[in-house]
Amino acid sequence: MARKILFQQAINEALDQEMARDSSVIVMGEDVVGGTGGNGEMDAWGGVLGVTKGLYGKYGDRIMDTPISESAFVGAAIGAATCGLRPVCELMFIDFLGVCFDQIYNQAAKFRYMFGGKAKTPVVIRTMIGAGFRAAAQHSQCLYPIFTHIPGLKVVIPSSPYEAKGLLIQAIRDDDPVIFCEHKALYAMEGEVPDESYTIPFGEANIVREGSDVTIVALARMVGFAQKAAATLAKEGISCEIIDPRTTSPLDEDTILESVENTGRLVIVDEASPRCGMAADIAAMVAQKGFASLQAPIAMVTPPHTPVPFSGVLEDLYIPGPARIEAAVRNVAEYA
Amino acid sequence: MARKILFQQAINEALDQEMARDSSVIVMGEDVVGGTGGNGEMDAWGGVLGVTKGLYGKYGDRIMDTPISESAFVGAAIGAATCGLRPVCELMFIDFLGVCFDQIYNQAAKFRYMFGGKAKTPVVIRTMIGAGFRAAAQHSQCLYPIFTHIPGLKVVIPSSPYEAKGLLIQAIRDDDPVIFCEHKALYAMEGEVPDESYTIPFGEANIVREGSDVTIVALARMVGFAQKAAATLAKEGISCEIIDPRTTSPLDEDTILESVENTGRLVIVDEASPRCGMAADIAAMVAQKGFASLQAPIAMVTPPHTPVPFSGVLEDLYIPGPARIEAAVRNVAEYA
Amino acid sequence: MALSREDLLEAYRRMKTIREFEERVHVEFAKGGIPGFVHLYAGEEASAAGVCMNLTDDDKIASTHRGHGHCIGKGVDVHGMMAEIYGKRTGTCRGKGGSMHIADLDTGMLGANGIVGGGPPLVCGAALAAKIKGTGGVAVAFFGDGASNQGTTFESMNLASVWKLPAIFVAENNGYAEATAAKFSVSCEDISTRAAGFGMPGVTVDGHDFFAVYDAMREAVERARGGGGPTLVEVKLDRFFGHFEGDNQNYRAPDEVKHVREQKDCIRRFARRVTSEHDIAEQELAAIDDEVAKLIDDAVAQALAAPDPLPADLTTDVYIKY
Amino acid sequence: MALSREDLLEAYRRMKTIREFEERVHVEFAKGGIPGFVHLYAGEEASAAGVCMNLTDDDKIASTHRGHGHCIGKGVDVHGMMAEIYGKRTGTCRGKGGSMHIADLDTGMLGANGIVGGGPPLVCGAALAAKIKGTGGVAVAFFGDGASNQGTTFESMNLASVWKLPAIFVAENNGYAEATAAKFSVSCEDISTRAAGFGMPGVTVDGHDFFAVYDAMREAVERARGGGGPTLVEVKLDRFFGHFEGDNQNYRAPDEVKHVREQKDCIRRFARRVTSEHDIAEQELAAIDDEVAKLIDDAVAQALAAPDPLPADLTTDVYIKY
Ligand SMILES: Cc1ncc(C[n+]2csc(CCOP(=O)(O)OP(=O)(O)O)c2C)c(N)n1
Ligand SMILES: Cc1ncc(C[n+]2csc(CCOP(=O)(O)OP(=O)(O)O)c2C)c(N)n1
Ligand SMILES: [Mg+2]
Ligand SMILES: [Mg+2]
Repeated sequence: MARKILFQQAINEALDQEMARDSSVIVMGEDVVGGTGGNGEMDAWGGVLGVTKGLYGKYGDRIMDTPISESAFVGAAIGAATCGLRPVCELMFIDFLGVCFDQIYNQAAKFRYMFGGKAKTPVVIRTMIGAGFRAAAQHSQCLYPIFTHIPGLKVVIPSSPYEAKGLLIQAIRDDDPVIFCEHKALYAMEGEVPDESYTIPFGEANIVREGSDVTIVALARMVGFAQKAAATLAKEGISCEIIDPRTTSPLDEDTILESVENTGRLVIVDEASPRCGMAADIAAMVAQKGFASLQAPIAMVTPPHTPVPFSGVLEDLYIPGPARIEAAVRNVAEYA
Repeated sequence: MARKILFQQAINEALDQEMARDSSVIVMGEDVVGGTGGNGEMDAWGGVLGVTKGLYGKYGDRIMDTPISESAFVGAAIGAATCGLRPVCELMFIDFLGVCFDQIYNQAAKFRYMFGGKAKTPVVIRTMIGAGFRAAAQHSQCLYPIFTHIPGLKVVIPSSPYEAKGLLIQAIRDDDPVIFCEHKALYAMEGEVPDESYTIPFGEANIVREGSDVTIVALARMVGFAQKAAATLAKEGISCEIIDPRTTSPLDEDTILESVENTGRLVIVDEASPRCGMAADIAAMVAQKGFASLQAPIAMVTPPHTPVPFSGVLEDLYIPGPARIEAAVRNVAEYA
Repeated sequence: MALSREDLLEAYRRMKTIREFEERVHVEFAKGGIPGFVHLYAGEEASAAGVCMNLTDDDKIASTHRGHGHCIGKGVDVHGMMAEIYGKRTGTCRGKGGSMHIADLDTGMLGANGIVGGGPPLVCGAALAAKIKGTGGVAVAFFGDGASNQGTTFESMNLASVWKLPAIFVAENNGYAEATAAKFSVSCEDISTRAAGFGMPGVTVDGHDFFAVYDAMREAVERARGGGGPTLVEVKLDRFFGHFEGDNQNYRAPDEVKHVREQKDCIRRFARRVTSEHDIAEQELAAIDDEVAKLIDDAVAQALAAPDPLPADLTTDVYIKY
Repeated sequence: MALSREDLLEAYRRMKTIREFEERVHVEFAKGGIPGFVHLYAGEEASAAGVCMNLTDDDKIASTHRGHGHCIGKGVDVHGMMAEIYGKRTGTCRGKGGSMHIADLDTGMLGANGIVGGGPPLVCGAALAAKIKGTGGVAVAFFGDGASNQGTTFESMNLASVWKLPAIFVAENNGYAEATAAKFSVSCEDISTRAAGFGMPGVTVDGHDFFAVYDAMREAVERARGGGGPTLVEVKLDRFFGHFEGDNQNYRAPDEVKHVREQKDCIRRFARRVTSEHDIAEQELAAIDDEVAKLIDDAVAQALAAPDPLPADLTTDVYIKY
């Protein structure tokens, strides 16, 4: 049965159902319980924004607080995964990858290859992405292009509560290392989510809106902005098809290429930094494989090549919004 | 006066001349001296491949061995840069960025922006890139797309002894943080290098070979491979223009776009992993800004989306070589 | 080098300024005027002041996410700080950094830091620069009990020791890292125990007592300036507010904060001692209180009235030249 | 739990196998047949054997760039190893990993590692898995004096301690990290001193003495299996070869290696002791020597004759499913 719940509840529910189903699933991270070692309540926080709240009461020691030692505990999750557990490890903000990145890209991502196919590392790293919280340069980044760059990792970026739950369950059951990116500005998004357990396969894009004039590819929070823009543009007579890849590695190239075949025009909207970013990655793929379909330059709508500013007026300019998407679509639609 | 020296001598000479010229230039890294604390010779190694050999004799304590604590000493180089020195810090292999990345992308890269323009961080991080040494998955990566992704960093990738010297001197004098990538397979390359000091500005591509049919963009070791391919293709009547961007951040977009305007065809050759990689970045830029010139799909010649294998037979297949470049060029040249 | 009357009044002024600043930010945050994540330093003032009273403008400090106190202790302008916290163009960082990134290189404040453990490596560099340039300066890394478990912190202590740097590591142990108790996350009783593993002296002091902090720091600074290498100073103290603004602190015992505020207020303790032992009159302190109150009022008023950054500011200050 | 005759012979066999393996790789490398970076373990055999003789197949180890000895100590097949070092399809990792990445999960060998300090976090995970699954297993992190300064190593010791994991940290202090002396890079006399900062027992033992290593490890393993948490065991030893093959070792005193080989050979010391104190005949050891020599000959011959990986292998084994 589907009911409306928040994105963050969808995450919680996915964890809950998988922990109930499979005793090898464990959860760890900074304050994912909260209160460990103190004189107050346990499960005091359930994650810095409350996403894992309540799991401690049900699963006790299978959800564990950690010291602030990301290399050690992310590495521990990875090591435990090679030894038969299915850890879901929280890296609070993706911005913190710099203090534990080696364990992810040199260890987890490469074990299977380096060891000639003998290792299996079913670890999930859940992490918050994105701007919009006035959290400034070190707590607002997207950075998933960096993980997408690395062979051996899978990268998942849900844009709705429905996808959050289905993709997270898939991530936990998946036998490869998965980076699961949760946009903090989506936590409060409400949407229909089945109460039973279900999975969404990786590498299958979602066609969020069908259209015939311009293809928009968008991820995470940008999907909603693209929808807003598309609604406005529809009134102007421009029909947009919106594709949400949902996973950037693997990437569903076919769905994007098919759409561009129909529309001939492509706008990619991404909140990550532009250089060697996700928008560039998709643009390059289409410029290689879908060139014959293209009737206009590919447009990329991204933030500028700057850190994320603190001040609200600047941050709002930094984040690609519906207005910039509309302008980009109009541009490519008019191109002849 | 120019004479022929090796790529690694060019690096050494650049360091030597800058240390002589400016007492605020210091060098640090693991075994950049070699022998510290021991019972044998000092300057025992001069870097793991001997690149910094001899500097200790001239500059004493201005070149320093470090413990294996990349976060601490890379961070120290960065901190010292904010306090008036010009450190050149060696991260032995770029593959090790995972144990010190935070200091680079969250600290050095963002200081100036976060601090409202008040900080200056003139640090250079020298690091070895690339495959070909049978050094396997953790000592053969390119990874510069990750640095290129980060606003606030500059990324330099020389392809010849001449460029190594001029770009390194520029990097040391530059007031922004610079990642200086040295392909280990180029160290033994010989080339003409002026003995006096000179700089090569960042963001100015080098047109390595002029041509009219197909533009090839290549970096580092791939420049030589592209030249080989171009020589073969010339005999077949295909005229290639080869562009070496030399710095990926800033990127000289104009030179690439102008070339594509003339040729209408673009092949990008890069040794980095393909997803969100440098080839994708350049392809996307041209698909946005040079679309009208393009007469064929953009071709990317890169390694597959896999870690670097150990076995020589596999590694040779992994690395993009002249044969694959030729095939890609023929393909786009024939496209109609 | 006993503290003069002026020094004591200055120490009081710094502590009081921190306290007023933080209490006021707390109030303003609750009103909704202040954006982002804000971590308050109230309760820990004796540490910032006790440390920084030993430093000059040539000395450097690196701070943490909980940085306001260190800034004020090191002499950063309060008006600029308040404007920064509001994201205004007149802020210390022109509105681009916010509470977690206030830096002021002129006063030797190398920056608050959003990354736990981000500061200690930078401090090694600042200390190295002082050593190489022969300035006689020292550099101080402030970090919390939580940060004491970060690899960067350990590495930095080792590096400072092997390079014999004029660096001082100040572990502010307030018992919690977010909602996790140090009793759990730090695997030894006193963080200062770890100094032995890095061949440096380590000491634990009562952070509610300005004088204890000051004295331990004086010794450490003297050692550093004299070429004796680094020291680890653990300061045990308590925070008056939650981890960040909005934290309900249910991981603390119900009466914990009340008890701390009543029994362990470093400023009241300081005031009692200097008025009884140091020939300082209560009125002198009261006068400072008034001045500080006005200063903070004024800082808030000016911050509120200040202009936002300009749209063009979005893309400046990324590089010096690109 | 005294060692039986069989145990002693087995310990000898493992040490001798490591020695022969490494001496032979040295010779073959010089001939040019072996690609890549190769770091030899010869001289340190008593550590691998002394540690691993306390472990079962259910226990896990994580190793370093200098991993051959740990592999053999833990029971990885020597033929597979040799083929791997030659990059052959019959290698332990089908030629994709090479010397620096040999792993064999079946025998509990979680991998050599090209990243200094890469192993300790993984060992925390292996120990956690044992703890959660209640297998009674332990996990051992081998790391060098150089790696003892890596943040990951410190963090892992703290994590293992706060989670009370059945983990053991074995610091193999051979005096050098590449060309840099531990005397410089490690800021305390004994690495085991650092244990106190992580609330765990720490001990330093003579790594030229198999029995010293074995006994210290036995205690640590018992503690870990009994729920008593982690231990730091520092093993002081010497390497017979350079950091990697091709190293001229000019950072060592001119006669250092000669002295070490003559005076500090752990295998000869072991042989002397077991033949004099343990009722083991020299011929028994000689018989093992012969077997081992044949084994290594055979491993090299087979490796040389083995096929290279197939071109299609380039793109397999990246993901289980993509
Ligand atoms: C690398 C990193 N990990 C986690 C965080 C999230 N975080 C911010 S403050 C904090 C707790 C810090 O505790 P402590 O060092 O004791 O300082 P305190 O807040 O008590 O002053 C955490 C976990 C972070 N900012 N950076
Ligand atoms: C993170 C990282 N930094 C540096 C290196 C280069 N490196 C490989 S081995 C080594 C020395 C290691 O010394 P130690 O830990 O003492 O081990 P040993 O070689 O003596 O066995 C170094 C610096 C690396 N592989 N990884
Ligand atoms: Mg704390
Ligand atoms: Mg060593």
